[in-house]
Amino acid sequence: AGSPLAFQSIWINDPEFIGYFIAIDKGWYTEEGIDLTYIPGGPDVIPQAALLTGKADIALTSLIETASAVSEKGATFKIIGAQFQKSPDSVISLEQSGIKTIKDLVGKTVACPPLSLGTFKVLLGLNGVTEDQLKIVPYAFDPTPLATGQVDAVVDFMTSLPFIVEQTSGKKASYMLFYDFGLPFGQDLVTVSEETLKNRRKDIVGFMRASRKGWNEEIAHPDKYVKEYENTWFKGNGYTPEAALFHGKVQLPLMENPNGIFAMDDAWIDKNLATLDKVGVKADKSLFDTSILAEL
Amino acid sequence: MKAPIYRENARILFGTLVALAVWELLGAYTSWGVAMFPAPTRILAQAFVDRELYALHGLATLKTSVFGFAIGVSVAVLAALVFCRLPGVELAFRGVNITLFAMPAIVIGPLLVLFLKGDWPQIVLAALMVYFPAMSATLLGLRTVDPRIADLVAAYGGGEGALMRHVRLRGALPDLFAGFRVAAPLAVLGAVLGEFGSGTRWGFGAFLLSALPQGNPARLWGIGLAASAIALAGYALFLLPARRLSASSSAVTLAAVQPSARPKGGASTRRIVLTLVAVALPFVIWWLGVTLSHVSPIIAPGPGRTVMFLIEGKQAAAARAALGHALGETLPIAALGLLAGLAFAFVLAALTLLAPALARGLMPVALVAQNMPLVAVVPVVVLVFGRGTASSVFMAVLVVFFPAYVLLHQGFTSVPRAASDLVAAYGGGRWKQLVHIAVPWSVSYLFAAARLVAPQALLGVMVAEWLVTGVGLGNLLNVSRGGLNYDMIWAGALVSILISVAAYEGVGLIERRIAR
Amino acid sequence: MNALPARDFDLPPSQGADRTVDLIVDRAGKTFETARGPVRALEPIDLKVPRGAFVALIGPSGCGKSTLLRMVAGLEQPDDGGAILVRGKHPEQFRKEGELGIAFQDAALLPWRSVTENIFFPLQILGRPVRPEAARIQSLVELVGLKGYEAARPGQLSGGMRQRVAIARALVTDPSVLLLDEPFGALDQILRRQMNVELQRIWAARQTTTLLVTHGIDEAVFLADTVVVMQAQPGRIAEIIDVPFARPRLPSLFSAPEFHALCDRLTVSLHSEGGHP
Amino acid sequence: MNALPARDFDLPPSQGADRTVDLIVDRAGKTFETARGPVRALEPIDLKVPRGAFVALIGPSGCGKSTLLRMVAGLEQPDDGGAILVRGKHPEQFRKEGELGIAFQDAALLPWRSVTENIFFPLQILGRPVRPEAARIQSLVELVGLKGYEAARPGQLSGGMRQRVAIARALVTDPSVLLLDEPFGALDQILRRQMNVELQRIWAARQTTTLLVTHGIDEAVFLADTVVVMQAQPGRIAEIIDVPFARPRLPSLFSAPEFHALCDRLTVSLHSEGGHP
Ligand SMILES: Nc1ncnc2c1ncn2[C@@H]1O[C@H](COP(=O)(O)OP(=O)(O)OP(=O)(O)O)[C@@H](O)[C@H]1O
Ligand SMILES: Nc1ncnc2c1ncn2[C@@H]1O[C@H](COP(=O)(O)OP(=O)(O)OP(=O)(O)O)[C@@H](O)[C@H]1O
Ligand SMILES: O=C([O-])O
Ligand SMILES: [Mg+2]
Ligand SMILES: [Mg+2]
Repeated sequence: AGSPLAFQSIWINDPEFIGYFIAIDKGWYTEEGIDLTYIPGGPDVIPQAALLTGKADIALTSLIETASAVSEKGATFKIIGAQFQKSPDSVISLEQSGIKTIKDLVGKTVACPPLSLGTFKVLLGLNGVTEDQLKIVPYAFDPTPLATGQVDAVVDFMTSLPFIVEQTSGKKASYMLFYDFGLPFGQDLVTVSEETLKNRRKDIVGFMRASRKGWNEEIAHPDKYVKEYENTWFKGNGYTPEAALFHGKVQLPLMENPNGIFAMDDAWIDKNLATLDKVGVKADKSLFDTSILAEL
Repeated sequence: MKAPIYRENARILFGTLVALAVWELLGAYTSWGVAMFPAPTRILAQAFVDRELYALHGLATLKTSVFGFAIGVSVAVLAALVFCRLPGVELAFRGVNITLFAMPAIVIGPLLVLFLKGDWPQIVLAALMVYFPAMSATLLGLRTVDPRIADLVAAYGGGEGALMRHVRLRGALPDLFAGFRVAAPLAVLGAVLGEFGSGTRWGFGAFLLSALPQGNPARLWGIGLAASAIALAGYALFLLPARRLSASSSAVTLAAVQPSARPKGGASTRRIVLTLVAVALPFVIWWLGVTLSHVSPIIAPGPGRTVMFLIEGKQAAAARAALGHALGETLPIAALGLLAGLAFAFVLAALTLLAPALARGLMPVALVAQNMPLVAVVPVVVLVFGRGTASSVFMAVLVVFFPAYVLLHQGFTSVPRAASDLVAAYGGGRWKQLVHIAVPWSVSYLFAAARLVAPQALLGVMVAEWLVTGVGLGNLLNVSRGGLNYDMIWAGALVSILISVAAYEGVGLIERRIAR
Repeated sequence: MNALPARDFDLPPSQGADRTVDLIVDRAGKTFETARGPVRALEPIDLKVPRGAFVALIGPSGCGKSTLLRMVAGLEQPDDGGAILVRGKHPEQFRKEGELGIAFQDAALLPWRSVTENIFFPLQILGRPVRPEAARIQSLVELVGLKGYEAARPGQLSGGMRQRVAIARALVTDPSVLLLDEPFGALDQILRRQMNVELQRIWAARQTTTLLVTHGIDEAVFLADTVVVMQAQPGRIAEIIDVPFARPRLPSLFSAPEFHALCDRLTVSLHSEGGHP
Repeated sequence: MNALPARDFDLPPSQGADRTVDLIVDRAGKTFETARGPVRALEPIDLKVPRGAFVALIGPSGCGKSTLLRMVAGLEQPDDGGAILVRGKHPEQFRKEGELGIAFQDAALLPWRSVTENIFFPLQILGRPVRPEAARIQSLVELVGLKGYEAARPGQLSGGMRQRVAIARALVTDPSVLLLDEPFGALDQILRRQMNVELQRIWAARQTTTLLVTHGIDEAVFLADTVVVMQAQPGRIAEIIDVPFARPRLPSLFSAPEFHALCDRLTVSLHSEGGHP
């Protein structure tokens, strides 16, 4: 057996993490000398916390939370790769509502997860909309309010919701990426503690190499693995096969980078730092460590 | 005598069928019905399609609930035995007890996930939800002893040991089963909540989480109803022995002195010392836990750091303001929810006396509502109550009424025959039985119920704030968690626990006043 | 003195004929279902009690006296085929009229209520105002010798005091049908005699139809127009005996030879058959 | 017949001198604290009962008979300055030895236990094995006439039957000190006489020191060596009267003229002072 490495994911098993599943099934982590434990995420799972307690060695995290943990709480996290170049965070609405820009949200009701509220408000501000110009209500994973018109828009990943709304209500849905409306940042950032980075460099490099290989395999054969995993990795996760296929395909453009999956080039890092600045989180380049990517 | 029961059952059956038919029509032919309130046939059809998944998830939830229940209830019964024998220990542990129960799931869930592996986070969550109600009911039962019997045991030189062995244990059985009836659905609720949060792959909670974004209300309702069914089965399992026991456990004649559940108050200095211990103990355990587990203080600050967070430094004022503001929104609603929930529980318990058929008809509905995973009912709650105070109160009522109902009902069923005969002989109907006998007889149960659900009300409102209204303490804790602001989470938990303790003690104070 | 067979007759012929029948017990038996099988507490019995009659029930322990009383109060249903009518009504209906007074074998006081509150409890059940009756309630308290204990709780009373509260409670509604189940069992003889005399006075004043269960043969003879002697296993009426003494009966009757003779006659009847095993 | 002043004497001189004193009541009074202020249930009283004596307590309702019995059982503490010793021990200690038998005024059965189980309950409290006593327990069931009801629950018994269970329970430990608080109050006269005779037999067989509270003057005279007459308000001992009749006493004694004379003498004593208000 290889050296044990615990990987804390950020959500339950769905196509968002298919690259890792492929790498596990193909034995690519083992080939790198790693005995990988994959830990799914969920609403109660705070990946950064798993790093802090040592439950996980490596985790997928979100930018703002990780950065503020570093600057405000003194955590020693390093972001060593970005699964999503562009975060799937979006404002999603029915096409029939005619919402095409953030400005169009004025006078509307928007359901936003409390966790994204701060970021969403910054997004509004950047687009010249003030909080009192619209009504914000909590959103809890459920597309029904949007489909039934209880709300005009929701803040969520665009990886499955637009498809599902269309499937269930027959109404076309469209989305606006935060990334495209003044708040560019990545998502599912591969994060480790400084200590792990120092002590387990070889395993981390191996992890990244195998994971990239997994994602490349997915990109080379879209649909293939989503279908294959319907009854293994995805079993019981509630997705319809069609929704899973949609998800698998729609996310890839947000991930791809000429320098390979997980790449973090300087321009991208600057954009992320600028976003952090806009939401009021102090951070600098040292939050990111590109040396692992360089070794792949 | 037999015919009316047949007729009553027929009426219940008829009522159920009518309700189902109305549901079917609404679910199939209204637009919001189709979207949020699917018809029973559609739910069944979806469940049939999903049958394999139901088996997988259902078994996981069943296993988790059963383990959680078994652990929670075992600890509860043991603790109740100890507390009954040593009332001082109960007083000293009161802070810990209430803390365990009042700890917001939003706080405890992520912690359990961090420290426990496999199914244990959800098992422990289920056990935690079970412990306090089961302990309270068992303790109530153990303490309630017919004074005549206590005299008899004393006269034969029997001490507390003999009284416990021969009288308290057997006498407590009906209340113990009442505790189990509260606990069984709570174990399922805890398991589902745990599965929902912990990232586990199996269990109705996980099924629900993954089904939520899929816009398939028939599946959501199916999952909710299936989880309710497990809870209902647990409830029913402990109803049957309880029925038989109650009949043989209440005294035939009325003792001149009402059996009381209140332990004799010891010396007041001792009480004061023990109360201080009660307050200090949770902090000591907190401190020890944090110190011994070497968790990063970012996630688990000790009591010192948390208190400092609220009183020292430049962010303290802001933190206090945020907390204060959130509490201002949460507390009035929690108080309202508590009163409304108790009132509802009382009405339902009263109906078991006033209109047993109606109560029996309502019971399954109430049980299903109580056990529907809250996340699953959110869309309908929003539809019916909007996103304001009404929703929060409703959610609080939902979590409050059931334990209160079971305890009250237990009190009502323990009325000695002689007392009800007296009312009947003067032509007094059910209403008079309720007002003049059942209620005064059950005062200790009423107060036990109020004490038990006071922390629950706060939790219910916090869940509503988290999922529905986006204000108040529930929202503050949720948002803080996202920002990894564990200082605020612990501070919020601390404050909400202190409030729960205050509510618990407040009810106790009123009880002592009334009993003089 | 007039012994009759146990079935089908009216009571009490001695007090003048064609009075309205207040209580009809018509082939009313009682079988309790228990885990050990059915227990026949009472064979089907017949009994007619005219308005204003005073009937005493005596019989060995377990012969069904309380069961009969409870059936008259509508607290137990007679077995199929039996019926009980009080003033032409079913007991459940009759008791609603507030014309019934009852004292159980067991005092059955509500422990959370004071003496006075226990006494006026039936008024509350009947939905009658309590305030206007304050003076009458106080006189009942005094009648049963509990002056000074108005505010005491049952737990602070002696056994006999509790029983006296139950007697006062049975009288508080000014009932026209009075059911008393060994109301004087816990009283000393002096008090018992006093209460006997008081009861006779109250009964005479309102001609209250009264059913009194008692173990005191002398008490039965002193108070009753008719003594119903019951036997056990199975519970049944063995004999019904008229008491011919003129009213009002004075305490001196207790030492009259004809009084003792009747008591002895009753003792014999009690002993006669199926007494104790 | 031998009336003595109420204080400072040994009982019963009639039964032979210098017997060990089993029970010493030494200036034991009882004041209950209530919301309405202190209630003096019993003045400080003195009483000495020799081993094997049978003492009957009679007196008006509320005079403190039950309170005295409860003090002897250690269920109430005498007021400061008073003390009670049973066989030289404090009641709390003595009762642990399992030499005490007690029947309360109220039967106080465990509702979930059968007749038999209620009867052997004291054995369990004392930690004694029940099995070996099965035959004796059954004979107690029969003694109190409850054969066939061994498995019945209290809720299925008549009032008198419940009281008989309590009597059997008081006897199950084969006590050497027996406290009985109106144990026959709910029994009919025949059964009562039977039980009187049985009680005498049991007492005689073991020379059980017995304290019997009763309202039956005849019962007291039939059974007791000494009758303690109490008075109420305040509760106190009014007179102590020896009963000179030879043992064993036969039921025929009930009709003996000297028996009636003594009963009348006691009735007078009861009436004499501070009886009922
Ligand atoms: N727990 C108590 N609190 C207050 N007063 C009490 C209490 N127990 C008894 N008393 C009072 O003490 C007095 C004596 O009561 P006790 O029960 O000893 O009478 P008793 O002689 O047994 O009467 P009875 O023949 O009616 O049973 C009564 O006046 C009663 O009110
Ligand atoms: N609820 C019950 N269930 C079963 N059996 C019962 C029930 N109530 C009474 N019995 C039985 O019915 C018989 C008559 O009981 P009841 O109480 O009427 O007797 P009683 O004449 O009042 O006796 P006592 O003088 O002892 O009070 C008894 O054998 C008793 O065991
Ligand atoms: O006991 C019941 O909750 O019905
Ligand atoms: Mg009876
Ligand atoms: Mg007494």
